[in-house]
Amino acid sequence: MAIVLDALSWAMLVGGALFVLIGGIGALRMPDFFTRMHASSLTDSLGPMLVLGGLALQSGWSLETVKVLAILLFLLITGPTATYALGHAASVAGLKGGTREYRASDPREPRA
Amino acid sequence: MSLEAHIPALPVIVPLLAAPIAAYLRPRHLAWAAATLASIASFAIAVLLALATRDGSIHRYAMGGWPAPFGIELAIDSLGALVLLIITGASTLAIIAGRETIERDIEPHRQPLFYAAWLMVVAGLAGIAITGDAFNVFVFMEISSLATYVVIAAGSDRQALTAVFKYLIMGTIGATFYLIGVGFVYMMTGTLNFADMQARLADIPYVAPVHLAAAFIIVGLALKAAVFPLHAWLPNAYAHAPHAVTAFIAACSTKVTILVLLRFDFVVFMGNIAEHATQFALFVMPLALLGILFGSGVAIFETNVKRLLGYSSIAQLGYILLGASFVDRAGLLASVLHIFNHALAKGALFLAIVALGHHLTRFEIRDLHGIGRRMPWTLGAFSIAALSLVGVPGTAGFISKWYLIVAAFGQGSLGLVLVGVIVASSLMAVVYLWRILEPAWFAAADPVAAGAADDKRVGEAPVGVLAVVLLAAALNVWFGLVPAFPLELAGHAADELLRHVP
Amino acid sequence: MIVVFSLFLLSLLVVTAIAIVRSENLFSAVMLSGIFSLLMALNFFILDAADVALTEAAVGAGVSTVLLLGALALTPTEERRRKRERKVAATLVTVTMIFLAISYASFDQPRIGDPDAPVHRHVAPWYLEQTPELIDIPNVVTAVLGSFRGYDTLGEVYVVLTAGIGVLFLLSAGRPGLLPHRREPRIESSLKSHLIPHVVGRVLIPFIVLFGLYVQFHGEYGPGGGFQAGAIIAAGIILFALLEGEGAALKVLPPRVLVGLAIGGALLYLLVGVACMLLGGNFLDYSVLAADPVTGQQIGIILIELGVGLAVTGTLLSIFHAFAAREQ
Amino acid sequence: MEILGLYNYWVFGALLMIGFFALIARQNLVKKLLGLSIFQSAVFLLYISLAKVEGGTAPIILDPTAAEIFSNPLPQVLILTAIVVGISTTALGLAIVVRIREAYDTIEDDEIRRLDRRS
Repeated sequence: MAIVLDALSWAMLVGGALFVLIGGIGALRMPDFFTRMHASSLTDSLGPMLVLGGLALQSGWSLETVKVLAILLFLLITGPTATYALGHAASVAGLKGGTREYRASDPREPRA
Repeated sequence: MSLEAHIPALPVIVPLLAAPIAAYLRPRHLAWAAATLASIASFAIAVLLALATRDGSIHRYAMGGWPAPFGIELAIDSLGALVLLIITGASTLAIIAGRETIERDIEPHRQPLFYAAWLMVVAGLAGIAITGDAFNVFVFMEISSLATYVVIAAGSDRQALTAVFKYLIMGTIGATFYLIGVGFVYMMTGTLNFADMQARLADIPYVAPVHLAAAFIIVGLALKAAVFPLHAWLPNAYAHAPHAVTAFIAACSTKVTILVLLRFDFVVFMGNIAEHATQFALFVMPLALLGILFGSGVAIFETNVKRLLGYSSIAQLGYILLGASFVDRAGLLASVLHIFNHALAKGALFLAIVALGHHLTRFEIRDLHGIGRRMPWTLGAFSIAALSLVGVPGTAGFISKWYLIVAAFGQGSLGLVLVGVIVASSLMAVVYLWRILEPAWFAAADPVAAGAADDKRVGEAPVGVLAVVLLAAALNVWFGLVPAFPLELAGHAADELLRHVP
Repeated sequence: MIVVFSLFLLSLLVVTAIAIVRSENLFSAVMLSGIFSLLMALNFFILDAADVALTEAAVGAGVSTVLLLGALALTPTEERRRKRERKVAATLVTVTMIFLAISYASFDQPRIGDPDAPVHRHVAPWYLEQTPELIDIPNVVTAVLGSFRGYDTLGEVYVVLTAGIGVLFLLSAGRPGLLPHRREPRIESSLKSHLIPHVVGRVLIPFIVLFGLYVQFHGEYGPGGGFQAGAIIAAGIILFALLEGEGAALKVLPPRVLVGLAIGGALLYLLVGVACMLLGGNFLDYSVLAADPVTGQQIGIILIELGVGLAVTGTLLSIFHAFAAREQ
Repeated sequence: MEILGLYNYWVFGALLMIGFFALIARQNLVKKLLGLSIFQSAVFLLYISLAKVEGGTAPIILDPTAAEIFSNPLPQVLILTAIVVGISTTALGLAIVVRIREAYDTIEDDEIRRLDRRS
């Protein structure tokens, strides 16, 4: 039983790390703002879920597990909110999806 | 425990207690009154401490009751007491003399904050002067620096802001360099207490980190003390600060840093780094000489009176360092004495500027033309302080220059050159001060330049201000005729600094 | 394994620092400096400095970023490009030389983690041995901070207070009051109309403040204390101000109350010290506060940490409002 | 491995000099302040590195009788102070920058100097 749990938790840890990595690569390689955001949302949803789940399995039923779950809950609330706020701000600022150009020529915007 | 035992801690506690209260006091005159009272109280404590250290004793106080290398210890020797006296005295005189000009130049609702910041400067500088802990110096250095930036930024023209930004950058680099140096010494000794560092640095196997520490500390403190060639921030900061602030900080803030520099070099490094005395002399003496000549030279061509006096301060710091660079008793005595006497002279000059500032808005030399006819007492005080700055016999400035020249002759063949530089720069001081005084006494007022000259009623500054200015000038004469008290303190300070030098 | 990890994190610090210096857009530079602070906090954590890591994360990545953004709202956000940069070559030579000097001296320095280094043989062991006996709280950092070197911490509180007074002084120039709060500032509309951030933010604020209080009062047992708590609570209230508008936040905590908190906190600390003097001990010698010296120390530390927390919260919020209230 | 024990010192040196470079060579005042905070962070890293003991843990003694190794609490306390000093300096610097921008309408050092020379 212990071995199964250990294997499962390591699989989750490695998987989570992989998703974070993919998210990072995606944020660098995707062509425009919205697709980049789409890629990077992996790093704050699936990635931490798997990593923290793996950690919870490692620590068994203890205070640590509760803390880990609290962190997970927090991340699951704040991550999507931040993504939403970012996307909304971008669309309000006049950023158009699918192209590399901006409708508004606001010099503040980073070049895609 | 009686109150007496707590006196060493009070010079910091009193202004720290008064500062937040002053920030919250309304109306603003109450804030001024609180700041003035706290200043006077600190001055009284400083006088007590100076009297107590007259016999060369060191007064220690364990903060929190924890013994020395574990807790923070205050250690007040005669050098600390002397500098404390300068800080609190300058603060008291400047805050009394500066009330009207501050009232005029700073909006009413901001004045309580200004006075709170002023008291923070007092507390920070006093904290540096009396502590025996290297990191504690950093903390109080930051209190005084941040508060100094605030009071300088109160200056009414926009150049005050750029001057203060430059000062902030330079000052923070200096403080951080100091912190790095302390970190390296701590790395090699495991302690932060000056006395303990001195004892433990003797038996460490490696010297490269200690050399690096010495370099960082000397450069950092030199930056904060505006030692040539790291003086760039000083002239503009002095020129654009409110007059009262200039009178206060010009008298004391760079000197406090010099005190830390002397402590670190003489107490911690000299006894432990082989040849450090020679290195110190070789490094500091040329800088001191160049600083003297550069400061005086630039002052001769400067047209703004406040900036001119700022450059003169750079030259005078050169004298202080020159004395220290001899690494002997005579030199250090002259150096410490000059800390005191220069504070007297420069403080009095800038206090006179505060008084002149009641009627003048700008301080180009031509704005002062003919001012002697309308404000003879103020300009008289200015002239006496100027004589003291030059070092005319009968004034305080003469005493320290005399001791400096005597010490220089003790340097063998080099001595003649040094004396030559001192005399030459005194003559340069005559030139740049004469450029101010001659037209101020004798020229007719320049109708275009004088901002307030069209007002026919222009006369002396208010009586209170004038009294303070005259008192400062009188002190220059008094300590020129009866120099026993500062001499005694400076003698003990020199002995104490040299105690660990092999 | 942990060595490789820490080397990687340290190298990332250098990369981020270079990116900050090179970036021309100040917004991205500020964001990068927030990342820099978080990386720094991670490094501190690996180096066993939990308290410092918490402070760096709360102050460096949180409050500092908010202040920088507040200032950027009032200044240009693009660094001007020049054809010919001044001083670059000379500066590069200078910094390389100093870097080489530091590296040269490093070979004579104790290796990181060497238990025989002088720092671990003198003074520090005394703190570790005596804290359970003299003060009897688990967190030695809090014991040193609050009691053994309490005078430094007092100075630190006054540094914060000085900065607060300075910012209020500078930013109240040319306007009637210290912090005018009638006007509805421009930040008002930015988040109020956004439903999701608004709702989520409102849910989070009580937890942030609760966590701040936990950090405040748990500082004797775990990482934490007044500074961290003050920064966290201030962050929670700043979030409230962003969600509900400056005006609403200032209605809950008016400027005079904030300044009062800052001043009151600093005074509380100082007066604890003075009370020790009146009760017959040295300044800040908490042993005299109770019949039993150990209890006295604990009471003293709790009181001064409270003072620190109040002063930091009040000052940081005052600074934030001062920036937000300054119109362009 | 011996050499790796010095890596922290080199990173300290590198960060210090990157910050210093930004302070001297960059003209934008906000950039200078960012450089200043990197410069100060380098010192934090130096002190905290000193505090580390091989195999140690954070200095929180939950059980005084257990034989544990603790890292050095003193540098950590000093750096707690220094971090707060750093943010205070940054805040004050930013306030000055805001005022400079209002008075000069620019935050580039060379332009400000040009404006000053003209007046």
